[in-house]
Amino acid sequence: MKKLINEPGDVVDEMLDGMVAAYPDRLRRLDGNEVLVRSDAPVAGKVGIVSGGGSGHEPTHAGYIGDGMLDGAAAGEIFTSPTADQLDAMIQACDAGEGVLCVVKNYEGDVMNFDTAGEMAGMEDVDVEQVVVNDDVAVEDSLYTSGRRGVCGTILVHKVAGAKAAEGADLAEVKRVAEKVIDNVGTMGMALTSCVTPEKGEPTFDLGEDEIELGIGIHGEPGTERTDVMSADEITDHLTQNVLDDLDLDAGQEVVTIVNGMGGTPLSELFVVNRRLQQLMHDHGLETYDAWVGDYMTSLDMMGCSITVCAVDDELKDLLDAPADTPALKV
Amino acid sequence: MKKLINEPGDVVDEMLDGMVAAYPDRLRRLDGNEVLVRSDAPVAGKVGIVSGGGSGHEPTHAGYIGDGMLDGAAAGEIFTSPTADQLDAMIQACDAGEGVLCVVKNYEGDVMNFDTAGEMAGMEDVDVEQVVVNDDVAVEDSLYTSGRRGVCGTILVHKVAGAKAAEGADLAEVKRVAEKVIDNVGTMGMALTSCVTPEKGEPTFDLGEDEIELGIGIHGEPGTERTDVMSADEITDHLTQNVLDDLDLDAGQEVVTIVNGMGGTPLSELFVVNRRLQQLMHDHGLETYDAWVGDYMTSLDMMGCSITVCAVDDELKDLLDAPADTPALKV
Amino acid sequence: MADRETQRAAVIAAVERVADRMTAEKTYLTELDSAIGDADHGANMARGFEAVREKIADADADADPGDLVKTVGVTLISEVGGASGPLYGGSIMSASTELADGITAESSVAFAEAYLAKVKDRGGAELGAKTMVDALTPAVHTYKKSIETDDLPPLEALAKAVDAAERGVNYTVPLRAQKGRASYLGWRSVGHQDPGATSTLFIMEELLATAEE
Amino acid sequence: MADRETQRAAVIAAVERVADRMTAEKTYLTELDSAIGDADHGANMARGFEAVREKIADADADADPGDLVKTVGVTLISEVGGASGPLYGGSIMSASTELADGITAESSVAFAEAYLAKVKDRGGAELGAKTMVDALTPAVHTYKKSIETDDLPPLEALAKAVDAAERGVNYTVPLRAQKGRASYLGWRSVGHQDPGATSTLFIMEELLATAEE
Ligand SMILES: Nc1ncnc2c1ncn2[C@@H]1O[C@H](COP(=O)(O)OP(=O)(O)O)[C@@H](O)[C@H]1O
Ligand SMILES: Nc1ncnc2c1ncn2[C@@H]1O[C@H](COP(=O)(O)OP(=O)(O)O)[C@@H](O)[C@H]1O
Ligand SMILES: [Mg+2]
Ligand SMILES: [Mg+2]
Ligand SMILES: [Mg+2]
Ligand SMILES: [Mg+2]
Repeated sequence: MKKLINEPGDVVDEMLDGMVAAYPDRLRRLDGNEVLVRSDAPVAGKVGIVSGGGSGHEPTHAGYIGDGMLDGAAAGEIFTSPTADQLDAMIQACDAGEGVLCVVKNYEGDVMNFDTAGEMAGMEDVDVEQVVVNDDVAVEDSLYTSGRRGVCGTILVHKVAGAKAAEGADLAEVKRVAEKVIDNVGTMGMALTSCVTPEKGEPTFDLGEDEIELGIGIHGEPGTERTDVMSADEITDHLTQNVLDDLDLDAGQEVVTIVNGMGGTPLSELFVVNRRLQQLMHDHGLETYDAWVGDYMTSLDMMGCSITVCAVDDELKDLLDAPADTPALKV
Repeated sequence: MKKLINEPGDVVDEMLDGMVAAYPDRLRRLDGNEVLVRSDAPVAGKVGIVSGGGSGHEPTHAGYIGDGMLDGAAAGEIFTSPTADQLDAMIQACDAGEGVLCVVKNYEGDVMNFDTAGEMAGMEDVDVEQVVVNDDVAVEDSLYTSGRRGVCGTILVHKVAGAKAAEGADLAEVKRVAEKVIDNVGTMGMALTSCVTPEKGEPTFDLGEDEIELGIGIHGEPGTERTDVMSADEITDHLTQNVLDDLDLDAGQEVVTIVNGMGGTPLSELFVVNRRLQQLMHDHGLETYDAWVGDYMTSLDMMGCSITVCAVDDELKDLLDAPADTPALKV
Repeated sequence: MADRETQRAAVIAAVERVADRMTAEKTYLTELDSAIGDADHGANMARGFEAVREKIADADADADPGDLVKTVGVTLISEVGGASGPLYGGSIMSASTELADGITAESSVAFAEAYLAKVKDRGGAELGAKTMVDALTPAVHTYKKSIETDDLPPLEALAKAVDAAERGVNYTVPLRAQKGRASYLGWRSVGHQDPGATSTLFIMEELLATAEE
Repeated sequence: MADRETQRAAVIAAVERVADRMTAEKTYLTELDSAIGDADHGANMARGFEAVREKIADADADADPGDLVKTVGVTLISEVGGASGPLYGGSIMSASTELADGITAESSVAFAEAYLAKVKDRGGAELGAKTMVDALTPAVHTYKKSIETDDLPPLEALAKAVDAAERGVNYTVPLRAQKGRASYLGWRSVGHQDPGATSTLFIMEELLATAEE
């Protein structure tokens, strides 16, 4: 393994310091915590929006801190959700008295730690609400699984909730629009290669030169299915079909799409995927209102992509178009 | 080799279509050419700023098309500069009568093709000027080499020239500020891994598990030196020292820095590098006016980074801070 | 059972042993987590127990044995994260109240039961979901029965519990996961051993070794 | 030399041969360019001459041989890009004027000299800079001397020129590059064969084979 790191155990700490060094006017690190918040947090009169989870998904989460999106982001160890006390510190630092919405991705670790943190902050009289994003259509959602994962659709939840909060809406309203996104978004991902975590230093799973994984999450976990290599168009067809089957949209529906890179994929390839994705949207009679292409929610150096489709109405369109000023996303 | 592509020979064509599909309101493809221009090109009353070169550096070049930066970008085959007739078509499409500045990176292919294109457009009465960016301090600049390469510093030239043109300055003024950046910027890069071009399908150079390349360019060419693996801090020290030796700045000088990813590097690692870089700026008595971290000028899927330092005065600071609205950079 | 000082020393010795073991098994646990998870269980457990080792070394000399156990839980909560942090840490913390009056055969049964209940409550996993619950449940059942029904001495009861946990670990191999990250793999999780069940067994083995000393 | 139709046929046959050869050597040329460049010379040359093959097949039946050669140059300019596009294409285009009155022994010498001059002018490389100039120069010198001084028949002169080009290619190996991407490597470029010199040799070999037919 070769990486641009010093000690594997120091990556998260040094990354956070490096982020603050890049955006000293925007970001502040909570003393003794692996938590970044807006430098002006808590913002008076505004509901706080916080997120967090394991590291290794950059620019998620802290890259989305700023006007119109997040107030704080907690960074766990690589692929390990942050501890409840860190989350609690973040929630308290982002509460200006209007309450805090926690955007949680549906992983047991994240959910359990956010639950505990919510209880802890609640004891300090912070009004805490939680939404759980579970947009990964690759995972069967049943009583007998831990449910669908939260993946790239989370970015849209951050954007919409952040915009609503910036308007001055109250916690219940902010939560309502966040849930509207969650109800209307689906994602599926694939990997050409495994990622390599700094601690393990080797690929999490072995893939042959002729194999790819479909239905991966964002933690380097193997996918739901291993198949032979396919062309970009075939992969796009497969992912998109699964997402559309799940969403079951009417013709004429407006959508926002995301082609998300897993970290090690050249941007040129993501555009090759987007080309096909937009042909498919057209063939299905869907209207692309906006098409995002880039690295939004990554898995370290994994090569691969995910495709997200979110049905949008006028309210969501307005909130997605509302200004945002963060290191990773500016609208 | 596994890539998200269809046929290796179709990557550039499909990538360009995929970009237009992502930004239909912003970008337009010139008929029958591998050239993207602003959808409203030529912009009346404004000097046109164009760039171009081989593909494989995304978001360079077309990602920087938009208000305050480029009017057009020509995409050659992967790592192969565009042909003169494509460059000519681009120059003509971006000329509103105020002339066009070509931002060329110092490679013989780019320079020769832009020269020819400039002559061709000149015959159609377009006022064409050229600046040649050569910020790569790893290459000795002498009569006996083809001179220093143009690498990531080019982005700053795009930004500054684009901002000046947006102000309504004339061609000579726009060229002057572009050259001011060129005179004040230095870059050096390194690779942990080689990139894999779609055509070749294998690493351009072989690097052992314990080796890295220093002084690489952005075309997957081997570097000037191969060494044992080093830590992120050691690599940062080495690259920065070479750049600073070249620039020879006075204490107190304000600078803009870039930690640029080569395409396959996780963003987390770039922030680890930025942490050290900002310590070094501080140790050298330099004042970081702005620190950029991200993938600006890549080499496909190569893992590695480059470090750019540019000395800035009030004029350059204003131009860097001026608004820009492009897919890859918004200010 | 033993006096307060012996109990304190036993907790400290157990912590040392478990920390050593987790650090030694870091690669192996991560290997198991690579196959059906996200390759961090070894790092999580080692980081957690190394922190516990330090915290306990600094602990107040007149802290009760039960307080020490609580410190173990609290430290794991704030150092581990992930799913295993709240499951191990939260459950140890909450079950530690059963040891308020010292560590006896009875109170250790109560602790074990409370711990199991908390893990199941937090994580929502039933038996056979291919989680740490599969190792923990037979171990706790066996321990309780050995002490309360068979009147075995704690050391023997613990040895039997370890044996039961080991069966539980093996039992996870052929199951399809229903909870945790492994559940995302669907049928592909079958044939792999659960990391959390395995680390549960390792901890119990070290408790037994401590008791034997 | 031969009549206009034979000349036309010869140009077309040469284009076919060169295109076949470039496509066959694509991997090899790219291999050479990987070592000291950016791994695209094979793709560039193959793409370029495949385009030339098509263009020439579509060419006007009454185009002069010299026009056909010009078409080769123009097509390379607009299809190859990189450094080799303007160097090969631009120089062929500009030198093609020497063939306006047909392809004769004399006009072929004039073409060769004009072509070499243009390559050197465009690229600014002197002898020994480890570029195509190193293969081209001895080949053109030898060809000119063989025809003008030794009065050899063009076929023999061409054979000697190919031989000279081959020495030039071998000569590039031990040199340090001063132009082209290989110059970025500094001393590390020593010991590698220049791709452009090599493709120059291949083209000449195919011209010779065409002439022999
Ligand atoms: N809902 C749950 N109930 C019980 N145990 C669980 C649950 N989810 C996960 N586990 C246990 O946690 C282990 C994984 O821990 P770890 O890898 O440290 O956390 P994460 O899954 O967050 O990466 C699994 O092997 C399993 O035994
Ligand atoms: N300045 C120059 N003068 C003469 N030949 C050159 C010059 N620069 C490059 N070449 C030739 O071009 C070859 C490389 O061509 P190619 O790989 O197609 O273009 P690029 O270098 O743009 O990738 C080199 O091997 C060399 O022979
Ligand atoms: Mg984890
Ligand atoms: Mg090239
Ligand atoms: Mg895990
Ligand atoms: Mg080349």
